[in-house]
Amino acid sequence: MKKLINDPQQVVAESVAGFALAHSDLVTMSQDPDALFVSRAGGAVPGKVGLVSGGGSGHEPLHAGFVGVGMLDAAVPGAVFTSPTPDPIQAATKAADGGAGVLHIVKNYTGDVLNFETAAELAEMDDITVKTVVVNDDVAVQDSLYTAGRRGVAGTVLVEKIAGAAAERGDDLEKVHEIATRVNAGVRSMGVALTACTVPHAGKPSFDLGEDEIEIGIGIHGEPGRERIPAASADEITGHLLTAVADDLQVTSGDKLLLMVNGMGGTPASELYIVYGRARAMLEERGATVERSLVGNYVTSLEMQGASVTVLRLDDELTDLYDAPVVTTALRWGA
Amino acid sequence: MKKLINDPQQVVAESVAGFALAHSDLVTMSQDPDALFVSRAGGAVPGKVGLVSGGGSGHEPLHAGFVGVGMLDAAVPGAVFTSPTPDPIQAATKAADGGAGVLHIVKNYTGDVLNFETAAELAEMDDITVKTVVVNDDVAVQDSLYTAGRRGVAGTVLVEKIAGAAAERGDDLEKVHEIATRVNAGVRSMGVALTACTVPHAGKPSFDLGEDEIEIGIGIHGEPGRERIPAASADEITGHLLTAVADDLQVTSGDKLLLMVNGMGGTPASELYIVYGRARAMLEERGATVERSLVGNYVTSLEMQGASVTVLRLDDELTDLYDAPVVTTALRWGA
Amino acid sequence: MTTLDVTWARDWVKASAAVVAEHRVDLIDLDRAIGDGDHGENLDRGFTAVLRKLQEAEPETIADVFTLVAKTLMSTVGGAAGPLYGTAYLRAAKAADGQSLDAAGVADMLDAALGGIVARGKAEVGDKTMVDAWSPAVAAAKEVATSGGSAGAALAAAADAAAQGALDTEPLVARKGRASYLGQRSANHRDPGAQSTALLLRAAADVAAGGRR
Amino acid sequence: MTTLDVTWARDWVKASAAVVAEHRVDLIDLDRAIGDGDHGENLDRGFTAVLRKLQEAEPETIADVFTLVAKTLMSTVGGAAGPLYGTAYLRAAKAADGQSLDAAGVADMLDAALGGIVARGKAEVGDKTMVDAWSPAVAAAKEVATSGGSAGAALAAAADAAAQGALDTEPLVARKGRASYLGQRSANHRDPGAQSTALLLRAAADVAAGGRR
Ligand SMILES: Nc1ncnc2c1ncn2[C@@H]1O[C@H](COP(=O)(O)OP(=O)(O)O)[C@@H](O)[C@H]1O
Ligand SMILES: Nc1ncnc2c1ncn2[C@@H]1O[C@H](COP(=O)(O)OP(=O)(O)O)[C@@H](O)[C@H]1O
Ligand SMILES: [Mg+2]
Ligand SMILES: [Mg+2]
Ligand SMILES: [Mg+2]
Ligand SMILES: [Mg+2]
Repeated sequence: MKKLINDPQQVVAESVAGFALAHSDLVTMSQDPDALFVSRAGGAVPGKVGLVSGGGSGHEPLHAGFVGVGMLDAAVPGAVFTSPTPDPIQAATKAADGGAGVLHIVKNYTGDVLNFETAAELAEMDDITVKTVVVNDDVAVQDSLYTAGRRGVAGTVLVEKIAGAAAERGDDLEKVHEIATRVNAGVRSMGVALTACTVPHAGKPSFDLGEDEIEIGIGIHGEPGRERIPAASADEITGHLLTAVADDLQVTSGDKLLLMVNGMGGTPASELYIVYGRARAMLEERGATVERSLVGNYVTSLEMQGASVTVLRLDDELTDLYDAPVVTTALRWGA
Repeated sequence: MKKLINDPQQVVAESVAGFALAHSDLVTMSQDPDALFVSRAGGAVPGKVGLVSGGGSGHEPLHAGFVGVGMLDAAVPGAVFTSPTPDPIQAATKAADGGAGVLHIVKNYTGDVLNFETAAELAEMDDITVKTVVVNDDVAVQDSLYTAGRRGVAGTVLVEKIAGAAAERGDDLEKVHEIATRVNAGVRSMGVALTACTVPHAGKPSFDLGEDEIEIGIGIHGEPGRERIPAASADEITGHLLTAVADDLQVTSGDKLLLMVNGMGGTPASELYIVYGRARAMLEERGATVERSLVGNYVTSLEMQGASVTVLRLDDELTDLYDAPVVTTALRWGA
Repeated sequence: MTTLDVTWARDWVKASAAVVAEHRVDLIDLDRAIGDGDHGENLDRGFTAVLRKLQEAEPETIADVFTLVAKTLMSTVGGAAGPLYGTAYLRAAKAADGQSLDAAGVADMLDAALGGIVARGKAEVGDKTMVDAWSPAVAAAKEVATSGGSAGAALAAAADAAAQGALDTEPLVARKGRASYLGQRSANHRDPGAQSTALLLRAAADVAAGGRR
Repeated sequence: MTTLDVTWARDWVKASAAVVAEHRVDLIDLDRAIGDGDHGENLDRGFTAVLRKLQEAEPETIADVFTLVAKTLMSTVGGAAGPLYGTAYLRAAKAADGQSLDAAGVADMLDAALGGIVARGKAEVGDKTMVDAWSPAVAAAKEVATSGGSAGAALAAAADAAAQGALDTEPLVARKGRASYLGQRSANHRDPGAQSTALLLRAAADVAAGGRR
């Protein structure tokens, strides 16, 4: 394991500190190291619904990279690939509350759901109204009442962006929650890994993959995927991912879509654009149009090589909210 | 070699095509595949000095990611790690010319310099005035009259950003060239590789590095570095890089600086921020202040793991130009 | 010993920290195979904090010891295991409100812990989670209590049953937690949370038997 | 053969394309060691294009053949080698303006090519570049011409000298091109451009001797 780190136990603390220093115009870091979170510079916006997200670290820029005007009010980084505990979530919720309540945006993992649940209870005791949206866009996982259900992956960024814009334009908690739920209902993702990643404190790759194998249906925590197949061309791999996503979303002729190709951290941008080109052609073959595009490293798994494909069905309101100004370190336009 | 590609020979063509599709609001791609370049959507701006850069591919987002308002007018991607030939550079120069002449921003490699030189001659035959700035910020390489001199690396982004802002505010070619030269004179960089990268058509890693070794003073083309040392902590490695950079730039108390920590493509953002934190502390120990910061993957070497540290000495004019609006796919603010 | 007191509770916590540190890498490896490779790290971080807190606080009752463990795990572990173990110890604290525990008290305490885990995680036996270790452990302790055995014997039986339960998770296909994402591929691996449960209950029994402190 | 005509020139180009394709990986490996690993790929891309152009254009003079090579390499190779080889062939075309080349003509042609490389790249002998192969090649061809040898003999001598020159780059520390960034670490490796020069001149001699076409 070769990494640009010092103490494996201090990776999150040191990197969040560097992040906060580098972007002090946009964010501030909490002072209490036992309740680490990142929030908007300037604090909660009075009267605006606050947006809080968080989860295990190692997915940067998710979530701290999306703190700022038009998106999140606070982000809570846990240990690498481990959901944060309730205390910092509670503290972040307090910091994000402008009096209009707070939306928790939670990726659907048992740990994240349980810890945010407890934090929400604690926040209610502070008289903060909390609503929660649980993002579950990963079609690699069979959804069922009897399982933990689908995971939340790259679609989370779109929930955060669009709900963030709704809050910014003044929607109330009810409406912001409705918008977030709508985005989650219309977004699907699936990923592939060409290599595993190595969690600093584990010191070993999260799984072993042969030189000629890839994992289809990977999560974002270095979990193995749905199936292991022989290495294939970008077009073939994209075919697997896009077909699963578009089938599940029932993409049909006339649909207006947002296409996101997300890098897992170690894949060159050039490769993401090759995937994008193929995915877009496949959507157009179905008669849909790609109205908005997002290509880059947004929800990563440390240095994993691989990518995920996300498709969101747009309507006019969602498109307007997506286009609305956003000023964060990782997503920035219109202002 | 596992990559998200189809035909190794088509990597550049396919990925540039995907890029142009995904960002058709900002850029357009040339139609002639033998003269491939990316230019601003909307074409040359009449009366504005045009900025053209280019070089081997594999460094994305450099250069095409910096095409747009306030930065480049056109970018010319060569084969992976191979400077483009004169024809597409000439064509891009023509496309970028708004009647006020064109600045070529060239990284100091023999191939880049020679091909841009020829292209400039060809452009002059089309009655376009061309001036050239050769970027050479890499302190890993000894500068001398008798060698090829220092390489151009991550500092190129700052030259492109700041000269681009000068052109956008209406400076003439003479002045834009002067600004670009000033930035180049005040910027220094040095990099480290934890792993090599693999050029698609070569199919093998660009060099072999043991599990406990790192390369200090790496270039951006998978070239081996100045020295190979045992793997070390982020603080130690940052110490090597920052000391070399700051010594060469003669950073002293009271200096106002821009600090850039650039990822080589395969390094998690969290690690870049750890490096940033240490580099910043070291600059502050010298009595300098870090006024602006840029952290991320800007000048990469495919999927190489590693980072580079860049320091630019700021003055008021350069700071204003750096802060000026920029609307490109990779750098965007103020508009 | 026929009953267990606060000394046992404190020693169990110390032994838990030791056993988790010792098996940190094993638990990480189990979690790497069908999860995200952090279970050993998470529990180690948690019990290291618990140990520190225990020294500072010196709790005087079994309930206070368990409450301290609950709160500390809840606020330091994160992930799925943090809230689940946290709730388990919290419910155990409520159940163990006297000065000492006999076999029936042990069984009630374990049953309460299991109830907390199920309340939070909604897993059933056979879902390939820590419930598959806790559930037989509770049954075994109850049996000892019914047949008039000692508190130590109840813990020993619970530990044995939990170990067997952890082993029995191997063929299962996970339906809860992170391993459920793997579907069929989760079979032929032991569940890390069931394994850590077995380790913790073994430590409890060992300490009760005077073997480990 | 005492003189060389356009057929030789055309065959040399074909043989060059073949030899470059054959040694593509060797040249990549040399360039991986002290450069960026693209020299074999660059030349292969270039000569593949040259071959296609040659079939379309059917040039009728040596000069036209070389001009076609020059322009095609210039517009397809890129990197350092593209402009350097491009200029070399352009100057060679200017020097070879008759219908045929004798030994003196060969020496002049090679000398012109070298002149072009130096004009663009400013390297001197000993800088560990292709100049270290071209320079002894020119001297050897001149010697054959002075002593009354054939054009083929001049090329053979040039090829031998270039091969030796390429070999002699191994101990050198690079002062020009990408290898110069390595400083001392560039020693003990052969320069890829010197090696490709040796291969191309060997092909020229082989074709002249009737051995390769
Ligand atoms: N719904 C659940 N009910 C009971 N136990 C669960 C549940 N989900 C997960 N677990 C347990 O948690 C363990 C994983 O813990 P850990 O690795 O620390 O958390 P995470 O899965 O968040 O990384 C699993 O091995 C399993 O025993
Ligand atoms: N200034 C120079 N003069 C002469 N030859 C040079 C010079 N710079 C580089 N070369 C030659 O070019 C070769 C490298 O070519 P190539 O790998 O195709 O280009 P690049 O270095 O741009 O990747 C070197 O091996 C060397 O022989
Ligand atoms: Mg986890
Ligand atoms: Mg090259
Ligand atoms: Mg885990
Ligand atoms: Mg090369």
